Amino acid sequence: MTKSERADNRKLDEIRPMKMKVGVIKRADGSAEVEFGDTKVVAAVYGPRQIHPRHQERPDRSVLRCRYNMLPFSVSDRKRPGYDRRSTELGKVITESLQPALFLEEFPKTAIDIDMEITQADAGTRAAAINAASLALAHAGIPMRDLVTSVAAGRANKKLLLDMTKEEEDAPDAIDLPMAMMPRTGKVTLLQMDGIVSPEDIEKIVDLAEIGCMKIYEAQKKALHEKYRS
Amino acid sequence: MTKSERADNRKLDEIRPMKMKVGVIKRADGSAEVEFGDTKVVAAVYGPRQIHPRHQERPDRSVLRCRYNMLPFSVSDRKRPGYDRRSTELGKVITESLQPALFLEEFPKTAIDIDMEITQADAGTRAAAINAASLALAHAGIPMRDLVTSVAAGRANKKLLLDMTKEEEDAPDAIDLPMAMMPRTGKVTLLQMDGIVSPEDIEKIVDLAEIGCMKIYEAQKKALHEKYRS
Amino acid sequence: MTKSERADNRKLDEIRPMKMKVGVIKRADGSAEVEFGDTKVVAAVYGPRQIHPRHQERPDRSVLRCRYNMLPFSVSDRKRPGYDRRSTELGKVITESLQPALFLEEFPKTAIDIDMEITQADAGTRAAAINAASLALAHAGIPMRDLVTSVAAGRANKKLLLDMTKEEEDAPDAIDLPMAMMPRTGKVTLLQMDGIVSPEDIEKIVDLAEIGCMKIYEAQKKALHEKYRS
Amino acid sequence: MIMTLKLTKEHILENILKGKRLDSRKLDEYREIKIETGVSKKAEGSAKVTIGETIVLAGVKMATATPYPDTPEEGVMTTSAEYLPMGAPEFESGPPREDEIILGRVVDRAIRESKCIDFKKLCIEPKEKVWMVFVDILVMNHDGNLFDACGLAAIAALKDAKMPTLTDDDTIDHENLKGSLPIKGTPITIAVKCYKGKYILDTNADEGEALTSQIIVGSNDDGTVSSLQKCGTEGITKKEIADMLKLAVDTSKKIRAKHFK
Amino acid sequence: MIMTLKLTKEHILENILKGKRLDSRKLDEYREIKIETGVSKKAEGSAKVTIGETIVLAGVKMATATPYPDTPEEGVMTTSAEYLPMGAPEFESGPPREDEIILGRVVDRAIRESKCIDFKKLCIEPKEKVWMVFVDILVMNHDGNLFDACGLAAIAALKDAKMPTLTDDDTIDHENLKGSLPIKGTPITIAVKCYKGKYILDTNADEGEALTSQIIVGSNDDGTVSSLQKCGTEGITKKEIADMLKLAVDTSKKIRAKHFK
Amino acid sequence: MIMTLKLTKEHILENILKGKRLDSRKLDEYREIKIETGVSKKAEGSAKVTIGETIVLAGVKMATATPYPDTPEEGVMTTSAEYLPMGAPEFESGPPREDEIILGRVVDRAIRESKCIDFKKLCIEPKEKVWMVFVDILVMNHDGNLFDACGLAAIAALKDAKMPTLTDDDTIDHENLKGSLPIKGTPITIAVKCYKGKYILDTNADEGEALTSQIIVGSNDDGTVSSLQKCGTEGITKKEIADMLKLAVDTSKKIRAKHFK
Repeated sequence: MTKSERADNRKLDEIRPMKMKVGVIKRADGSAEVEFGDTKVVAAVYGPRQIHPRHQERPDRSVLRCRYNMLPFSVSDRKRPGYDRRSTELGKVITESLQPALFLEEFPKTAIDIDMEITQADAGTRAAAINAASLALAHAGIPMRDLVTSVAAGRANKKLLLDMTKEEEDAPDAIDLPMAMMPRTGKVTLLQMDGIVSPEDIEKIVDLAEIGCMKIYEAQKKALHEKYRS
Repeated sequence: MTKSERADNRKLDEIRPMKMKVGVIKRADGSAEVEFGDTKVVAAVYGPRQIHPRHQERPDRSVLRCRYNMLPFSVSDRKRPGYDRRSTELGKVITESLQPALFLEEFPKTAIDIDMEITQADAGTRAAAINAASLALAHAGIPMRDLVTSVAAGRANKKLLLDMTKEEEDAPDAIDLPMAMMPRTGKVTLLQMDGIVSPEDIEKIVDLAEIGCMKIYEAQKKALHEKYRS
Repeated sequence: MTKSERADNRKLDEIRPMKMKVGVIKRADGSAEVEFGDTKVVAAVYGPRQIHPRHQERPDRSVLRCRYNMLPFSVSDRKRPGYDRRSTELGKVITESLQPALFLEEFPKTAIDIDMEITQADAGTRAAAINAASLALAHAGIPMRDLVTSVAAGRANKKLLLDMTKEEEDAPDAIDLPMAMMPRTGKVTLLQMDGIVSPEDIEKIVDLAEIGCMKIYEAQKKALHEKYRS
Repeated sequence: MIMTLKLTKEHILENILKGKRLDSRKLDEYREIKIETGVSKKAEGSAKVTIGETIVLAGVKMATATPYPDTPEEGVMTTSAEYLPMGAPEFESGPPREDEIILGRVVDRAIRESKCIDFKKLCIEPKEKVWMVFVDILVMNHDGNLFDACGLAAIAALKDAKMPTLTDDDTIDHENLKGSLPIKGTPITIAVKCYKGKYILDTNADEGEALTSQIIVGSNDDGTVSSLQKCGTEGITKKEIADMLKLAVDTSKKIRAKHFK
Repeated sequence: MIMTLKLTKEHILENILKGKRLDSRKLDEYREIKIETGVSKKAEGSAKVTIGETIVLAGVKMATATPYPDTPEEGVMTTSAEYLPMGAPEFESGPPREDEIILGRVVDRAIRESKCIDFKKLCIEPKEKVWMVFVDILVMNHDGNLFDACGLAAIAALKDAKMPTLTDDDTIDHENLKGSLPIKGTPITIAVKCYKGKYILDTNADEGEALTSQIIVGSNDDGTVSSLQKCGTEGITKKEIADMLKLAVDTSKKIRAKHFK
Repeated sequence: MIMTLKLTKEHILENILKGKRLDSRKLDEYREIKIETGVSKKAEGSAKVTIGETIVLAGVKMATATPYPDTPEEGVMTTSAEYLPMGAPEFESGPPREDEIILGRVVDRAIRESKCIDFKKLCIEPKEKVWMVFVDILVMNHDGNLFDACGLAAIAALKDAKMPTLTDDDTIDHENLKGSLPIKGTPITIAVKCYKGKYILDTNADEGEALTSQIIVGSNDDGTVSSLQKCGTEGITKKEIADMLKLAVDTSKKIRAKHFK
């Protein structure tokens, strides 16, 4: 088997075809749509703005609130609308992945709200959501230390792979490691993993994910330039 | 078939036997019980009064809040207590049907609450509820431009009918058009319809409903006089 | 049959083996663990403390709030977490059983919160919970008129019994009467009963429960002394 | 109707110590009780109970259900009480409040524990299908003594109820009713309030605010008691318990004799 | 987009009386309507509708279910509309609000009452198993006229939908699709607003705040009407009803001709 | 126990930079760990874990359920963690909070992904009926390091559990237990906190407030890792990840050797 032998003919370290578009939701302060293969997400930012309910207000900083939501028809078996434990968890880890890039202390007593809607789900939805949210924050003009960029890497059928598809995730030996980072400093802001693997292989997969993040970083910057050129 | 041939021997433009009684709930500021055939409803008004939760308060007017609720045993298959989408919708359209008759701007920062409880349901519950609510508002001494009066008209078995029964509503060609109006000005304040019909027939059915409203208006005024005579 | 003939060889007026331990939850202001046979409960007190939500605040007294909760694995068929009607009722009657012993008017605008968790359930859980709560209140240093002490008495297989087991409660003629009292004044603060019985027998069962309460009172005082001796 | 002033409360209590009530009733005297049955045609059984200005509606509906595994040959009953928002200015719609839950559960136990319903006769097919009896009680106007009113409405509605039938394809025919529910006897719930050695029956809304200590007793035709519940934040003595029990049982007999022949 | 000043509202209304709109449209003139189908691969059918800056997504998913006892040989449909938090600063996630419920129910009735779906053909086995059609409509950007946008998105998604198949062991195969849903005709929902004798179509968000009285009309290919709903807190006359009905039916014909050949 | 002053936080952090802790432990030193099993007789399996003053209870209950369509021959497990109101002054009962959900899900994944449970052996009848394993974890006293405590309690309760049996008429007999759950190996969850190049294990409640950045590692008997989760609002470097992974795996080995022979 050659390196290029994945079901969709990608190389092992190749990301699915990406599309990124900034400024898709007019009412929002910032927004972006991101596609990775068959995964699609729209993210929109409101804020910094007054916070409701008021008891969530913090005197010394803005509160970042992220909603991750799958549309009912974004998956094969309809997803009942409303929060579930998975989306609550993802909202929290995505918040923590973006927060290191923001200067929340500059906007005390406010909220920054990010709504991420998965319109089509085929693996890698949390990474796509983070990339879209990061673009939406930049589009909203909210000051950032760096863009946050995210991708999953992992293993399937004994090969280490970047940006796995749903099919690859279903391999018997699959491991899936979604990661987010701020490319300028190399700081990792999201790291999760499922599946049995040696600590050494984790390091290799983290390296692979870092390569992916760098490519996505370029695509994000390009999408922002396109927005502002036009 | 002659005009009078309905299953219950009514004429096409005849309303089911009505009963209206004002002042049935002592704790309330105003109340009324209304029956149309086998449909029975009790309505009671509290207000203008302080509003809870406070964030619903409006600085320039009173907030009218209507609850439409079917008792669990008012229908053949027990209705689970609690709100459902239908009762939420009806609460809203009934609010909108009564509001044009009120001077809400005269009672800023207050609520006017109307509770309508269907104790027995056999078609025409929303019309009966509006008629009862209107009487309860008058009984509470809340100033009104006019009583609001309501009835459903429609079609069954190719005939245009006033105040249909559940049986008539189940005809294969049935259409049902509940309407409310303020008789003095002829302004329609509620209009809904289900079922396939030509625009021309809609106009005829609206005319029929208007005739019904006028009859009900007389009955409402009589019920109020009886209350205040006694 | 002799008096000692119960399935577990207890006498009719004998309480199951008791264990009481004060000070088991370090973060709480007061706590206790109580066992009656196979029934186990942990109670912990927080307060008097600021009350949330604030609208529950009373200007002239503290608000006593009791939560009675069975852990999911405390019963044979797993209990779904979350409130149900039974636990809501028990929270209320336990609150009313403890309140007469407290000087709530001395702590205006505060809450005293008691959390009772049933870790193993085999009849008599509400009595065990009251005994534990009472110890936890004393341990928290909250002033009390008296300890509240509780036990169930009842009837099974034509015999009047103290502190019935689950098995005894399932007898066809079973009646179960949980009671709580303040032993110093003899005032009864909780009284419930299920099962068909004559008023005369109720009086006998109440007498039996009173005997039980006196024994438990001694055990409670001993547990408190042990805590403070050590 | 409800005077919220503290004065009212003190006034009520002072009078009770003298054996008097503001509406000039005796301490153990009821307001007029009216029980109407068959008040809702869609219900299998229904009753409207008024005690003074208090109005309560109860309705019985039946459905089929799977029996509980531990009683595979018995039907089931569920009773609940709800305060309608119209019933008093302080009622608001929302999730069931503690008071409503206790009201429903006390009435439920009085009926259930009296064993007046033969649940075995509500079995359709063992382990598979039994009748489920829903008793819904609604407080339409609250002027006190809800325990008595709801208890009376529940048992009156159950006694009024007719059994629906099953069609050939096992759906329920609520129009075609046949025979009564299998009920024997008339359990009755009586709330007795106490205040410094005085026992008071049928308190109105103002009195109910002033007097919170009470026991609620469910008792039967033969004078036995089948449920008991103390409510309120004050302790009571054993003597008071015995006195109140007796008063409740005697009162239930009078009401039973007058309203359920 | 939304100017909340009172001035804006008055300015809008003054202009409408002169037959003018702030964006220089005629009173009955629509912004550009775009309908894209097949926008979500995982859905059985999907559509994205934009009217000006308003963006709405609808998706159809199918599942199997037990039929209702009174229609044992018919499939079922359920339609709901939701405001996504991204759609406007004032939207927040949480339990469905009145406006969302009414939006979903009005669109549902326009489709259901037109009888365009042959629910008999959605029966798999009488009494046992039928297809359940979920139509989920999401408001992604709210710049007014949600009734028209959601109605168009729902019917476009339904017409786009393909039937999933059942595997041998009765699970649903969402990959292996076969044939369209049994739909005939194209019911279309049009909201007509009125203000002092003027009738206005396709209001944007600012206009929608200023103009609340409206009727929403669901009408069909043959010019019949199958649903009607008045919204708003002002009364309207019979003549206005007739005029608005006619305007809605005519408008639906134009839209149908242009967007659903 | 929790000193909320900012001073405390700064004091803790300053000491950690010097390799010291306020309770004079080393940075990688644990408080005493105690694991008791069989603590609740009604549970199929149970464990109480104390780490210093932190107390956590876990219980295993089993029920029968229909398998998921995509794994028709496998049993299912569901794990959840809850903060009891008694556990800390800031805990309040109510809907599950983010922290509880993440706690439950991280522990669940550490066990599930290690594949230590042979879910195939929990099948009763393919497609029809399988065993469902509920693992409920309750925080009774919170003095930090809940991830380690809950992970230990969950796996200890699972290893303590006995299988209930099915009676002839297919109800579950919770008294008549037979054999252990099909579990191989002992996955262990370790949280490693980091602060400016220092790695800290087993933080107490005060330390946990001061130190939020951490990774939680689930690892197995053979030194492999099966779950990983970063928490906290600061970024970490690749080198830190590698160091913390190694520390977690080594620590899990020591705990496994000492407490699970």
